[in-house]
Amino acid sequence: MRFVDEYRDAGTARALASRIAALCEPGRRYKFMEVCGGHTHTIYKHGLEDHLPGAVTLVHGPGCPVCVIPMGRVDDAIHIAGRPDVIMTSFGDMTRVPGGRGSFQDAAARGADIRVVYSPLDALKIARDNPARRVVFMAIGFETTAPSTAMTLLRAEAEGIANFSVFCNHVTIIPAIKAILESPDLRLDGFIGPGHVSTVIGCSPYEFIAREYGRPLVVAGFEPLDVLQAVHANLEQLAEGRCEVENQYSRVVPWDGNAKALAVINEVMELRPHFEWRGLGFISHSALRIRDRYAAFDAERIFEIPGGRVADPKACQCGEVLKGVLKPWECKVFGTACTPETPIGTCMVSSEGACAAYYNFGRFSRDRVREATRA
Amino acid sequence: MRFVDEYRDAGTARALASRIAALCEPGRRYKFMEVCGGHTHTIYKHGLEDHLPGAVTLVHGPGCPVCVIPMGRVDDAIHIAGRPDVIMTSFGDMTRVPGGRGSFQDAAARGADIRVVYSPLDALKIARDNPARRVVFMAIGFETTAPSTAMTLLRAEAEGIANFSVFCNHVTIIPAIKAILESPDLRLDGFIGPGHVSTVIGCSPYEFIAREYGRPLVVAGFEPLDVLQAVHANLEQLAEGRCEVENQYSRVVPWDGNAKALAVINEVMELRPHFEWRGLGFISHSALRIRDRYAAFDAERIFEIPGGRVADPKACQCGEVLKGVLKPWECKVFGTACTPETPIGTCMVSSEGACAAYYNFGRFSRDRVREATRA
Amino acid sequence: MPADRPDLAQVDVSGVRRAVNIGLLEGEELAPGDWILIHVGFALSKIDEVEAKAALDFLESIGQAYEDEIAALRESMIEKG
Amino acid sequence: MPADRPDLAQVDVSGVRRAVNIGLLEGEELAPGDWILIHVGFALSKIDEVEAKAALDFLESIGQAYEDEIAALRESMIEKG
Amino acid sequence: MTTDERATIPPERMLPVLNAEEKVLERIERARRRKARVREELITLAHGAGGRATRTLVEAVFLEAFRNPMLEPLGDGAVAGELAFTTDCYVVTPLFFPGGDIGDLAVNGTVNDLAMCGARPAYLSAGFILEEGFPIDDLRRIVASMAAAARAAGVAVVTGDTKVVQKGKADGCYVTTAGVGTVDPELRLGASAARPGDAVLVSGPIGDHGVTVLLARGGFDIEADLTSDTAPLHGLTARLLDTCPGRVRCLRDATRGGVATVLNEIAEASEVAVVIDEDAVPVRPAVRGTCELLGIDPLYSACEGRMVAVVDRDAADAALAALRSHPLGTGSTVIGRVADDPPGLVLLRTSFGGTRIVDVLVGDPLPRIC
Amino acid sequence: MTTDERATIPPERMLPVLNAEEKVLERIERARRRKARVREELITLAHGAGGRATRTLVEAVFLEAFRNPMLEPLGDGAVAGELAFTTDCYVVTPLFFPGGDIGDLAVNGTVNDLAMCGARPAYLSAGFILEEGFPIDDLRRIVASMAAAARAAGVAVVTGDTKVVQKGKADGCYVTTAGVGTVDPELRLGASAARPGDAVLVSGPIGDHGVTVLLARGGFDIEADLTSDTAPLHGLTARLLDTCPGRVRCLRDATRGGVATVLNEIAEASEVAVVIDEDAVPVRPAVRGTCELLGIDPLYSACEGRMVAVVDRDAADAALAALRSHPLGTGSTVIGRVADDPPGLVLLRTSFGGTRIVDVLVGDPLPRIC
Ligand code: SF4
Ligand code: SF4
Ligand SMILES: [Mg+2]
Ligand SMILES: [Mg+2]
Ligand SMILES: [Mg+2]
Ligand SMILES: [Mg+2]
Ligand SMILES: [Mg+2]
Ligand SMILES: [Mg+2]
Ligand SMILES: [Mg+2]
Ligand SMILES: [Mg+2]
Ligand SMILES: [Mg+2]
Ligand SMILES: [Mg+2]
Repeated sequence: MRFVDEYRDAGTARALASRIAALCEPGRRYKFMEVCGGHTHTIYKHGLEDHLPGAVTLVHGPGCPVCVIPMGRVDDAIHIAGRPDVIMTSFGDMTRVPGGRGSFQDAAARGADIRVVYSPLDALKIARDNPARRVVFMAIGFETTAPSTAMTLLRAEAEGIANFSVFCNHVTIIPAIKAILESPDLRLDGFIGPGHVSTVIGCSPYEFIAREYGRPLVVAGFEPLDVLQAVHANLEQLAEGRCEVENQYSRVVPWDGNAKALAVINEVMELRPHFEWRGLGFISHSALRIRDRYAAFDAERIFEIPGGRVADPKACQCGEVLKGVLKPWECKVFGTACTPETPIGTCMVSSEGACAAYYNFGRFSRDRVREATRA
Repeated sequence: MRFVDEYRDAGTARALASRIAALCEPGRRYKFMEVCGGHTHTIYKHGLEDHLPGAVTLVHGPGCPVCVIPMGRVDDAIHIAGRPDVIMTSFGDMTRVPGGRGSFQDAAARGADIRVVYSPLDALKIARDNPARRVVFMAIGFETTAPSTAMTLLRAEAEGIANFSVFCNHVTIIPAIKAILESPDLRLDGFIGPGHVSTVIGCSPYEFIAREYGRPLVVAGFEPLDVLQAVHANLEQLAEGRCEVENQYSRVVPWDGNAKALAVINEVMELRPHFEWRGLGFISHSALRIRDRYAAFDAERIFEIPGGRVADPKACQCGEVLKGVLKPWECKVFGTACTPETPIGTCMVSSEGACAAYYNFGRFSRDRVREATRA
Repeated sequence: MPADRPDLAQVDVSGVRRAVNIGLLEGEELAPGDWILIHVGFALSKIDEVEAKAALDFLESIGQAYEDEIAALRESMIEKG
Repeated sequence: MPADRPDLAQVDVSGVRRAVNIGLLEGEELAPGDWILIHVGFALSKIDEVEAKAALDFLESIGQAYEDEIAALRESMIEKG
Repeated sequence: MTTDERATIPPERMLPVLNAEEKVLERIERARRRKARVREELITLAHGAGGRATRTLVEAVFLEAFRNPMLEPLGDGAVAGELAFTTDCYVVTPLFFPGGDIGDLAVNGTVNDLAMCGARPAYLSAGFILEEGFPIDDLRRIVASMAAAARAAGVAVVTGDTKVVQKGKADGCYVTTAGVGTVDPELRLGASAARPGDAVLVSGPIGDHGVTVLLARGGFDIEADLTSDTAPLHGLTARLLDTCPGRVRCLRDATRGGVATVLNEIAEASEVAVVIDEDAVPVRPAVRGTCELLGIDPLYSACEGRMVAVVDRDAADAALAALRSHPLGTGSTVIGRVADDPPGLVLLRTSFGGTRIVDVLVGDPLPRIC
Repeated sequence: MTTDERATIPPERMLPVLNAEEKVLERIERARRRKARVREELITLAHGAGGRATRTLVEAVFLEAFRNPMLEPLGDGAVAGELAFTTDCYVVTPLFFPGGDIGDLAVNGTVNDLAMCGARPAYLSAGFILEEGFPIDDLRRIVASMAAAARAAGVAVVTGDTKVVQKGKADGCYVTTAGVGTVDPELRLGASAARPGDAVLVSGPIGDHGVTVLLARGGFDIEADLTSDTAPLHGLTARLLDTCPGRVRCLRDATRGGVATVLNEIAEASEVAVVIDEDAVPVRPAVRGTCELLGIDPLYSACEGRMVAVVDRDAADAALAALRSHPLGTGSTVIGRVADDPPGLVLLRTSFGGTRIVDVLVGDPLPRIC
């Protein structure tokens, strides 16, 4: 498959790996954060760390849109879904995300009509096909996904599909990165920048990182060679004493992003004053809500929602994992009380969540695996 | 079981049978009509004709409430039941009654929510339990059943159960008997009068039969000895040259009927100018409708109904069977095209219908059965 | 029966119980042990025990007369035989 | 694609087809054979073939250089061995 | 009524039966023997009620497509050499009812179908179709019932499968069991083996299960002191077969469609008449009372622990004694006998002294109960 | 990748793996080996998805209640002496899909479960749960498929049952088949029989059925040139067993949960590691493309005509040749091998040159497909 297979070539990976190893200063340890959950998934799915020298550690960031949804918002969505006239729609990733009183899957077992869609347009189609029901799209995601939600809402308006609405949980990436950079307990050497988000927002929004925090950031694609190349580029900058925003993913990401997508977001949504992030607490201007002029499509206004704040479970250390302070396995409940089957935290649910990715794909002793996989 | 077993005693039956045989004038043939489908059912279910001499023929009358429902009314009910917000309720007997486009059972297979109840009160309970749905009770029956429907409607009003309504198909017995008596092609020697209807209307409404048409009528209960005794009483009157209304069922039927039941009917319902009877055509003042003051509970006014007249199938001779002109087996399609499994006419559906009763219980050659059942 | 539903009576026949609406039996005194005619959940009539007994007596008398006749017939046949 | 839906394009990858909304690619000329980045049913970006080729050339050059190194290493080992 | 006291009308007072009626009846019987044909376009509840529509569906659709000598008799199970094999689906509503639940029904029902083949049940399979949202505690209860029933019947559940369907695509829990057992290959049991003169027995009061489940649904607001008769009958059949070797013609458990349906299947398959006495058919007062109230005939009400046995007339007494000596057969009676004519009909001599047909059930007077 | 070209980092540049992480992993593996316990109160779709939740439900509820030596291995079927016995419920949506329908699925699936026991399938039972309103023509089509599949597989449908449930209490038609077959009692096949060094094979491209059905549901508005791989595999297994007598350890059809689930069952039951090569696993481009688009892993996508075989390493070449010589096995490949450590894990060597776990499926990324 084009743009896939050529970026999964083991030979090129070995070549890059050897260059990466050569770039490491002996005795120095490097920590790079991949901001985006998609990168986390790629890293574990392809066993990317097998190509990294022990001196390089990848730290997982807050860029999994499912992981950052606070429990209260899940409960609100389930509350709406509990109405007999409502069909709740969302991406499959939401199915098992725990709220304070269970997940979508549990709500479905109690009788709620909750359907998985591939696209918000599919949710709109369900609304078109079920005029007697009220179809709510549980919108999640960063700037990557927000334009699609906005376009769908505009289409609903144009077609006059009055039984469609959006429960908007879109978040923005920059405030999250800022929160990480402000975190006192984390030392990072550089960033692997989110590829898909950057398609929309472009690369310039990251310049403050280089400028104000003195860290390189390399926007990267989602194939394993993309990520490996981004590590290489980070190390190269460090070796050369540079500190810049670089675009490894230039085949897809224009430096200035997608103006139309930004305009569409801006037409339909506006920044919330603040929004709670799971594990990270409230972050100012970090999320989007539907503008007044589209209130008729805003589930938050159409339906009474409890809107309560639900404290994260005591045992949960997702915040530390999302900030990259803890590796997944360092969480006290990782793999014992918290597993993909019985997730306590959100990071254990989506395959973009650091804990789930590590548990599903990476959870083993390297020594024993090297032994086992020897041909 | 009291009031059951003692009226099913074979010894007493044989004694009565011998008296009946003795009462028959040699060479004369007698035809008595049991007006009520309940009697038809009793006759076949217990093999009552085995106790009758060949000279006595029982002719089945129009008193099966299911049999007289015209196809158009079934279609109207199915039309109402087809609405997604409606739960249609009726007695089990209605399940297979054919309309122009199939039966309730077929409508259920197409998705209509149709439920069998034992009492109109059960339909009211369904309405109470399903406030978001509209529950319609398909009311059928003679004066026996009309008071129960009326009481239920009054209770719905008292409780303010606004989602309950009645699709009223109640009919009255006297116009039907008049229609039979006016029928030119039928010679009857007497009548077995309907027991349950008489509980409500009493015995005096039949007096015109004796007076104007010179035929005896004996109101009878529903156990086989009741019916046999009514045959005996008819023959006795004929033998003695009398012609009266007699009450064999005096343990249950007061001569003057049930005033409260009549009052309740009158409160809630009024005579329709005319009503179509299956096979018999339109008969004036032969059915009941809901009065204006209870219009809010009248399904006929709440719902748009097509209200069309549907011609009976060509092959159908139910009219002749209902009038007693034809014995069931004399209908051209009896038992071949028209069976309980594939009823063409309504008389083949309810176990009170003459054709169904004869097909299910009576359909065999007497000679061969006498041979088979010899001990 | 709930005290607030004087229109309901509990009927029991051969161990089969159902609440029956007795609203159509206005003016009838009903006591446990009375028999009633039930139709689609409503009591339509209270059974008149006197009439019932009279009718049954009549039927039994017929039966008895018949038995006597048959017995007589048999005896006469035995005598003949 | 229906003529009345200029915002939809049919994409086909390895025999897998789906209609994709291209309303976010305003101003981009799209022609059959172009590659696009798809996210939840929307095209987010048209792939820049020039950039793609340059990036791949770079990766391949690294790979080639490595192969050469390895080959050289092997040879030197054989020489040694 | 054991002697013929029915006809009390002196023959000279009987008028001849009309020739026309006879001819019509002949024509009807011919029509009835025509090949089964499904006329409907959609499945209705009648197709599952066990009566005529079920039979027609099975013959016209399933038998037509799968036809083979083992399937052809449409017995309770199939027999090949020493192997007996059967399956049943259980969709009873409610899942729990007085005297049992879907779990012991699913074990006993399949054990019984093997027993009716004359087999010793050995292994069961169990397939579960669960509705999303079904309480796992209810599932545990059902499975515990199955395990207890299997232990009681001496069979093991050795293989199974579980599927979950979306909320609203099932009714809590459906169970399908299949069973295999071993059978004496010399045994020739079957609905087609009845011969004129044979005695017809039932193993106890009929219709308990059907009426119990009907009332347990609650829609009729009727209460009765009744429990399901669900029980495994292989011990009873074994005792009967041991006592009367070679004299047992046919065994059928009287489930969906009741005793009437079983008798009709025997009458049709054996081309005989079956004549039963109403007075001899055991029916509990509460079953009879409920049936009177609801206008149902107990002969069509399902049993889940009663069987019909047809035995050689000379073995009738021994068979009766054998059945009565078993705890599950103490209420056994001889209810009638097999005659040669009219073939394919079941006739009932009523308590009232008359005779009527007991025909195959049409439609679904009892909503589903097994 | 057939030789070990993975580790390109000179050992001196590798820092030691943290002892703390090792300890955590040990603790986790202990937790994973704990006795299965169902925590949920309600059945969810995950319990039917074939992954961890299904396994837990089966062990904690069904095995716990029914426990016996034949059930215990939780194999594709149960084996007792020469008898093999199995059952499966089929609830696929839609009922008709490219390459097949619920009918041939219900025959082939059960034939395959017998074949995986090493048995020769002989007889099937068929139980139908039909929804009121289901088109009888659709039923005829399904039954015709079953009959054709049975003929093709050389088995007979010898017994059956039909129930009808109210509209809205099913999804058109559910089918449960059970099957019996004969098996060489000397044969010792099973998930627990794999030994370090054994070769692991698949009989062709994987995941076709799961992806086909997922797309046939229409919810994703994706089209692909794919058909279900539904096929009876007993011919293939017979050829393999004949060619490599005594050398075949385990056969599993890779249905619900896909190849990944089967390999995990083998790794757990045999207490071995299974190591497979991503490059060696055959996946059709359209399956791969759809999976990329939807974020699904083809290793978890169901097959209905593919199996996993574990054979003695010395017989690997002969086994591969035998499979490839059969029309249903032309696409067979060796995808990996069995190692001794870490026991219970399936490891994948990625095309990219890394390694990852292939764990048991959690949840239901693919809605139900068989
Ligand atoms: S293991 Fe669970 S609770 Fe701990 S950080 Fe990960 S997801 Fe959160
Ligand atoms: S046989 Fe059928 S069509 Fe003829 S009179 Fe009877 S019910 Fe009507
Ligand atoms: Mg049976
Ligand atoms: Mg069976
Ligand atoms: Mg049920
Ligand atoms: Mg059975
Ligand atoms: Mg299975
Ligand atoms: Mg299998
Ligand atoms: Mg199986
Ligand atoms: Mg389905
Ligand atoms: Mg299987
Ligand atoms: Mg059956």
